Amino acid sequence: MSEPILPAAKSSSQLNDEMLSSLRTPTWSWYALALFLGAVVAWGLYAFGYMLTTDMSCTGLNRPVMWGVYIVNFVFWIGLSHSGTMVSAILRLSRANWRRPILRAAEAMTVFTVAVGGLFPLIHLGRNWVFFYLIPYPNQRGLWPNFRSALLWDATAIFTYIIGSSLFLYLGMLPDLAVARDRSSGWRFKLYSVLAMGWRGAAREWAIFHQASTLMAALIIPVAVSVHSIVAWDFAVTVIPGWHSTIFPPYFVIGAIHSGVAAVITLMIIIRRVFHLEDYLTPLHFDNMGKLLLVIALLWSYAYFVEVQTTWYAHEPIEWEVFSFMADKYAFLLLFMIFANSVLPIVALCFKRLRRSIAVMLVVSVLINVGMFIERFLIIVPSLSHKNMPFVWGTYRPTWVELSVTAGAFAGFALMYTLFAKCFPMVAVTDVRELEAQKSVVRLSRTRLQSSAEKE
Amino acid sequence: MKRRTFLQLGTIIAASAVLDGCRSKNEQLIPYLIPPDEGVTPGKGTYYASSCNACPAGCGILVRVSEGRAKKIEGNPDHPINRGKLCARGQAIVQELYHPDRVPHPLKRNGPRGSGAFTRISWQEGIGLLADKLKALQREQNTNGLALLTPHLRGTLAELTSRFMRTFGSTNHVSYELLTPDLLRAAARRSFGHPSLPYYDIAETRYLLSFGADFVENHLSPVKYGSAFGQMRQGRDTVRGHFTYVGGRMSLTAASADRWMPAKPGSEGALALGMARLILAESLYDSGALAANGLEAKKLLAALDRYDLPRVTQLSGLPQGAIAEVAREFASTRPALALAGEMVAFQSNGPESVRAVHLLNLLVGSLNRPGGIYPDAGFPSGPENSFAELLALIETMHGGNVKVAMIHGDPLYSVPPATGFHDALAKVPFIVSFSSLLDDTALHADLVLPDHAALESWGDVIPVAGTREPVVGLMQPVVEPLFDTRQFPEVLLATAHELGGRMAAALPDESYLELLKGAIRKQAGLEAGVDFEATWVDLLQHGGSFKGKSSKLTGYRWGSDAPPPLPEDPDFAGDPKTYPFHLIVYPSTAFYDGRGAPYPWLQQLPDPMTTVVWGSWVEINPETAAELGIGFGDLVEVTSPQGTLRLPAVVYPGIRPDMVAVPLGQGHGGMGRYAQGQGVNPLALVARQGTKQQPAWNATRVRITRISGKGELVTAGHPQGSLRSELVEI
Amino acid sequence: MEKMTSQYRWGMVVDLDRCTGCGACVVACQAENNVAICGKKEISEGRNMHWLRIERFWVGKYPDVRARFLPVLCQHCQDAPCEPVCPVYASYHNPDGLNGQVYNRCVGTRYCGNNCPYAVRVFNFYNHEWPKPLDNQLSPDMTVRTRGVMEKCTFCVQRIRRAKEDAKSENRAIRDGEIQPACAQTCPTDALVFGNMADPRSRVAILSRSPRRFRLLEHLGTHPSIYYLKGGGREHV
Amino acid sequence: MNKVRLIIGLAIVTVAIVAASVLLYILPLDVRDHSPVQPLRFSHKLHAGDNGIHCLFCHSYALKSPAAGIPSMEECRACHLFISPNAPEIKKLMKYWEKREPIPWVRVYSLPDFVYFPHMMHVRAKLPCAACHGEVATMERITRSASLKMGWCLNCHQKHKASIDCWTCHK
Amino acid sequence: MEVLGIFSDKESAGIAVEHLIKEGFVERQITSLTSVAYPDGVLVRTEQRTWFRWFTLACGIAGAGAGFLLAAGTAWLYPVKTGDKPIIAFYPTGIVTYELTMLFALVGTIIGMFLEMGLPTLRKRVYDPLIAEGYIGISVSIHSGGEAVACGADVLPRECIGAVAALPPDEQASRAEEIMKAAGAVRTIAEDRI
Repeated sequence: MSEPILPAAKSSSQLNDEMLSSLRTPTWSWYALALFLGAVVAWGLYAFGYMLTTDMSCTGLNRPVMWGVYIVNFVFWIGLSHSGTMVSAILRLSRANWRRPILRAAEAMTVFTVAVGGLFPLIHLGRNWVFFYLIPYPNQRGLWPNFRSALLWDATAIFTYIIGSSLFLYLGMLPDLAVARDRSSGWRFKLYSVLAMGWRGAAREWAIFHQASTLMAALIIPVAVSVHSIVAWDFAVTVIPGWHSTIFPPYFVIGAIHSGVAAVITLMIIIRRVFHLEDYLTPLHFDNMGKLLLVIALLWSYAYFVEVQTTWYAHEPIEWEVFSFMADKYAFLLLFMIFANSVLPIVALCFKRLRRSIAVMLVVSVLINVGMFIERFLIIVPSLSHKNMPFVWGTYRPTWVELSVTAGAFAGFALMYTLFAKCFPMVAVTDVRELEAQKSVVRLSRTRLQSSAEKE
Repeated sequence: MKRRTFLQLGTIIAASAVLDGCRSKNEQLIPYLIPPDEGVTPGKGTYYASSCNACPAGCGILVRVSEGRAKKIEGNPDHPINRGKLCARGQAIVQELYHPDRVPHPLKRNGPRGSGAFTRISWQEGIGLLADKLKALQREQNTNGLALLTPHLRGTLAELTSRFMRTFGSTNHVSYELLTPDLLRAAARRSFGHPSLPYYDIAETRYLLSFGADFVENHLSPVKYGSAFGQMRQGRDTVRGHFTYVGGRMSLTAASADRWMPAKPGSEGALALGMARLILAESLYDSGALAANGLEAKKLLAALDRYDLPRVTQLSGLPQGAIAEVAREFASTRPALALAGEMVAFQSNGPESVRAVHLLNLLVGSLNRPGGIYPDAGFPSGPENSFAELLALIETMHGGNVKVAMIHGDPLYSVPPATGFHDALAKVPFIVSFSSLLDDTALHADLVLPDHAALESWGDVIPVAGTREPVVGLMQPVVEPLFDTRQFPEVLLATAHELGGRMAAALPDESYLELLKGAIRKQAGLEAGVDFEATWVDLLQHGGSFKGKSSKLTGYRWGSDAPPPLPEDPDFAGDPKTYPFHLIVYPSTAFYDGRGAPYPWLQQLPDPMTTVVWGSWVEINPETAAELGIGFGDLVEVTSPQGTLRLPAVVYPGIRPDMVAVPLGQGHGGMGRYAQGQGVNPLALVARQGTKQQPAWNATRVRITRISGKGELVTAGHPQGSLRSELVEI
Repeated sequence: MEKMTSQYRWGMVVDLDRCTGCGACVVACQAENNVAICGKKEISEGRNMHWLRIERFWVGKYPDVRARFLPVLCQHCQDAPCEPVCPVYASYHNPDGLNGQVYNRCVGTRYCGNNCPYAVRVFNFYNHEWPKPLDNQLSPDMTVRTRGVMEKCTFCVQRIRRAKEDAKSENRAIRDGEIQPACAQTCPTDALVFGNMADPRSRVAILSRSPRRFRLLEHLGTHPSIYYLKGGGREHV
Repeated sequence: MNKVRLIIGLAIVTVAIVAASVLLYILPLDVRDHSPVQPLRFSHKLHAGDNGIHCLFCHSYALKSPAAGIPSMEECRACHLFISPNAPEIKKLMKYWEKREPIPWVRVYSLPDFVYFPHMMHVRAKLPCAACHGEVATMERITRSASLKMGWCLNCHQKHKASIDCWTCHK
Repeated sequence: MEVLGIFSDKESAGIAVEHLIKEGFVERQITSLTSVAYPDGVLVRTEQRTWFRWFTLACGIAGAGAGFLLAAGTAWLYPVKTGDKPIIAFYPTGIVTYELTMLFALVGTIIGMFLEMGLPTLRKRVYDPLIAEGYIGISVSIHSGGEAVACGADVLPRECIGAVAALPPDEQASRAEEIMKAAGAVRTIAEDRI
């Protein structure tokens, strides 16, 4: 690799300064942003509260379309969560050094998207106030939840995933927290001291830390795959035409990574801009992420083709009915989705120049996420609208309540992310600096050196 | 009366909607003051037999009563009409009892008519007010200034009202119903010499040919005939009865037919005669039957000469082959049965067309034999020209000669405006309504003396038809009256007592129950010494007396002086060029003639054919609709020479392209929150066609124009999905 | 693994040749089961609460057009898609072969409603109220469902329960025809027949062996307890 | 110092977790009064205990109806016209009667609307009344002795091999 | 007792380590405190073998048990009559077992890691915030003293305590400080002086 991953010749403390710039005292624009996001979240909460206190008639749901935007959101957010931890874990395991500045953004995104996504099944409940019926715990009813239900698989998987990815995020952040601790005072010092657990960076600690990181990365990948497979099973194990399909789990996993990687790129661009990390997030990173995205876009297109082609070719009456209904009523959305998820990324990302253009990457990655949101909508709504009994077909149109909650979710995610960025190192400081350290090798008589730095 | 007391006082289980198990307060536990009667166990339902008066069919019902509340109405298995079955309307009358907009006490008008501004008065005041008006009439020697307008009453109520009017000295007593079977009676009198309605032995027939008789929905006794239809189809091991329906609109009944023949409106009689001619010409007739009725095939054939196949084909607009095929099938399948219903009767040539169907039955020997038709024993002596009486009354009212109108029912809704009834009634200075809901008539009344709901009432219900033995169903109150209402006959008795003199003497009974018991006792013809109370309790338990002396009518016989039926060409109101479509107004399955409209269960019940809920609509053939650029649910304007209405369109594959249909029953100006403002009343379109005796409600022509994209049409079924039966493989 | 030990397996036969589509069963069901009254708006939004509906299909074109009626209620599938998807056992299979629905347990995921191919499960999107004194008609045998709860046909389980109690106190089995759900009880044409499928001599069992029989969406393998008998036209004679 | 803080912190966390678990366990909360004060000081101890009146004498519908029923006012009065008519509580009873007002007893055992509990089936199964209602004969004022939670019902049903099909009790 | 020397560059830190070893301190006593990871042996050499992965495995197995009990055990203990459907479902049990296995393993990894690191400690240990700025700390943990053992060929390195260990702890500490200062330490911190 000829191109430098890191800017040359910066002292450690300069690196620290720049990479921990997000931790500085907030400016008024940060407060304005936080306030705005907070307001949107409050509006979303109001909408949810309205639904909670009146009834579900304020949504657009009906029979037969009993699942709507809430579940679209659920699948979308859980999908987003994938890239984060999973991409980071894969890159960690493959020791791709360019990964280093990206990791934190991706891992943090995972945690917050899972948190947001995990809320949606609860928001979606008809009787949210008895949500505790879903929790397996000893109770006076003498009745436990039904583990046959894919929703409980979801619950366990998401619980596992949210714990796992939080730990993964925390684990990666541990040395950074120690750095942050050493550079701070007051409440921040106390917070980081507690979180850093007394980390000193002793050689033995580092050794264990590296092993643990690798192990966690290896463990979290199958969890991530299982999470989105299970989300896919919510649909695939039903008898609903358009849902009942074996391709769904891998297709969902690919789709999830697709949207996740795109989201990471979007976030990278934003972070780069906001925290002035142009030196750390270079076109090289976007180039590499672009290649990754290209591969995933190809995979996604393949999976989508397989999914549609089997329906199309077999021409099973009700399946065909659902498909033709979707292609008719939602023709624009369908075309837009195919363009945004497949055509545009495949065409654009083939070119190195475009991959290295931040603007192009922003457009591509944002459109992919719009497209993926639409894709979830097109999976859920048309299938339900035209189910097996034609006499009770229906349509669905989300109402202000559902849209407000969705907006609240987006704002909530952004708000959490913003707060996180203000409180915790957004770039993996030590991880980046490690490159530096590994390159400079001290040759002393007593050491036999293995030069791990050049494994890139 | 112990039971009544406890009903009022006690309840143990509150069937209230409880949010969750999480409640912060202990409930109360209210004991009875007096223990309930023997046989009543708190916490368990009790069944009381009564009778349904939601339509003239008069089915027997069982009401499940729990903790003093009527919960559910079921058919009475002992009742010979419905044998435990019940239609949608009958089950909904529990909502009459508990309707949230019932008139809870007598009302006196204190605003302009129709404004709905009333003040509460007491019963004493109310009856006093009525009696004062009547006394004034008596003083002015103008007893004919009193008019009484009721639905068709039978049994003690009919007797009571006519005695009341007779004694008072008024001849203006009209009983009117829109869907009256008068014409069937009139036709029967002309053909057979006596006006008894037909009893169809549908259950045993093998070929059923209905000319516009919608016996599944509303023709005479729908539950009875519906049940018989089921029996005809699959009730016998080896025989499945065949059913052909003739009529321009595919009604619910027609939907069950094996063959639907969409004949032009008004041509059904000619079609029947065409078939008759073919049967005669091909000697497929039952010669024995012909002989027994004193008819000669040759003469008859000559009389029907005009109805040759090509002409009938042209008149009816049906394929020639189909007509011949049906005629041959009908004649060669025995027993076969032909019915004529309201769709045929309410044409300008109605009575003769009905007679043409009589002739068909005669030709195949279906008179008085299993699988054929018999004279009905239900109510042999019904009115035959109530419409003429109504017209006479309208004229009298127009002349300003009616000072007091006592009205039971809702004629302002159910009399077509074309008769001039609305204007005439406006000229009556004092209108008394007995409605238990503020319907159109009650809203225009000066005094509302609310009647009990059916489940609070005593009464005898004599089915209009559907039985070969006389049947008297009994109504008994199954719950305590909910409000300060009084039963209509009680009010008449009270008024008579208030009037005193002759009236009081002619109507001596203290209560209607007493009168009813007296009448039943007379009917039962008990020997002296037999305890009537025990019989009475027994009758109440069973829901009535079902084993009366059988009718004196032996059977139908073609009258020796009866001419062969010769229906004229139908006559329609409106020029075919300006008004290109025939309008059919048909009683809706759920509301009958509008009586069912206040009950939300029926409003919510999707119309079986269109699946429309909560509203009315106009049915248009898909081809016609396409020509006019009308889509499903579009708002269209229907204009007849009589009036204009705006309605959402239903594209209806089962209707002739030159026909449109609007259901009856909606468009009430009042009748409580569920009926008010739902849909329109198509009677506003109907022109006065036909004769004084024979109204022709289906002889109006209309034109259709599209107004805007979307009307307020709500269907339970998906319009496109309803065409995709292949997806469910049925 | 506990096996079904009940001697009953409730089932129904719907004779489409008898069914005239009159709608009496729909009202009977609504009256018996405290089914909510739905206004025009609710139904226009696709939120009708009827547990039993009569589907009407148009086949063909004028004048050779035919209307077919199909009463659709919960099919009480033996392999019901609604059951395994419920996370809280609100939807479950009863030893008598019924698809149970326990309203107060329901949290309202609406998963069962989605997964029911017959779309017979209805959800309380609204908090239904019965204006006084209409609430007097509410049957004490059935709870009044609150908002956010899925509900559906139970084969009038309250009647089954009552019959079982009677039979138990008389120490006998339930007789054929002793139980009738409200819809079957009221059906004027006797198109609906209810009974014990496990008893080969019961009326339903005999009818369910008719050559005209079929089951709705049979290819999905849900094994419904409701058999339909073909009808509704010359081609099915 | 640090250790003390740590221990206190851990203790608080533990208590919070335990409290949350307990709260969760008893959800939905039952805050009804187990032994409410009744409008009349009716003593079951006196009637059922000292005088040995059988439960079914007063709660006569328990044999044939889902509801056990409580005696009507007339029935109370009929006895007490002769038995200690001058006791102050009986006088209160008579006052209610004269006003034709039922006594507003406070319900101690109440089941939610969605539960079907047939008394007659339990009586027929030879279950003693005390199994659910406790030793009523020793109670001056009725105290609820059962939790009436589903787990409690289920336990008993399982023990007695009664049906545990949900639809046996849920409606 | 621990002595920490802070070095601005790795060369002098490396020299310090070398001199310390020469002086008789053993590698087991010396560790580096750095804010980035240096390859093992660049500054000091540590024990590379860890046991926490076995802990992970154990937790995973426990998780599998817990998952199975959760899915199958609760269904068995709290049965719901489900017609003739089996009480325990095959696939769901597998899925839940899998998820809980992974959950326990993930949590176990973190816990095991901290356990093995000996973190968090309740004791305050010598440290300098400069380390975060890229300075390198060389920490020597001082033996309680008095039992010097020659590190012969047959003595395992981790059992070996250098000659310096025979000195009293204070002296060992000041010796180490001197060496580090001599090697170019910016400053040295001894534990008892904090």
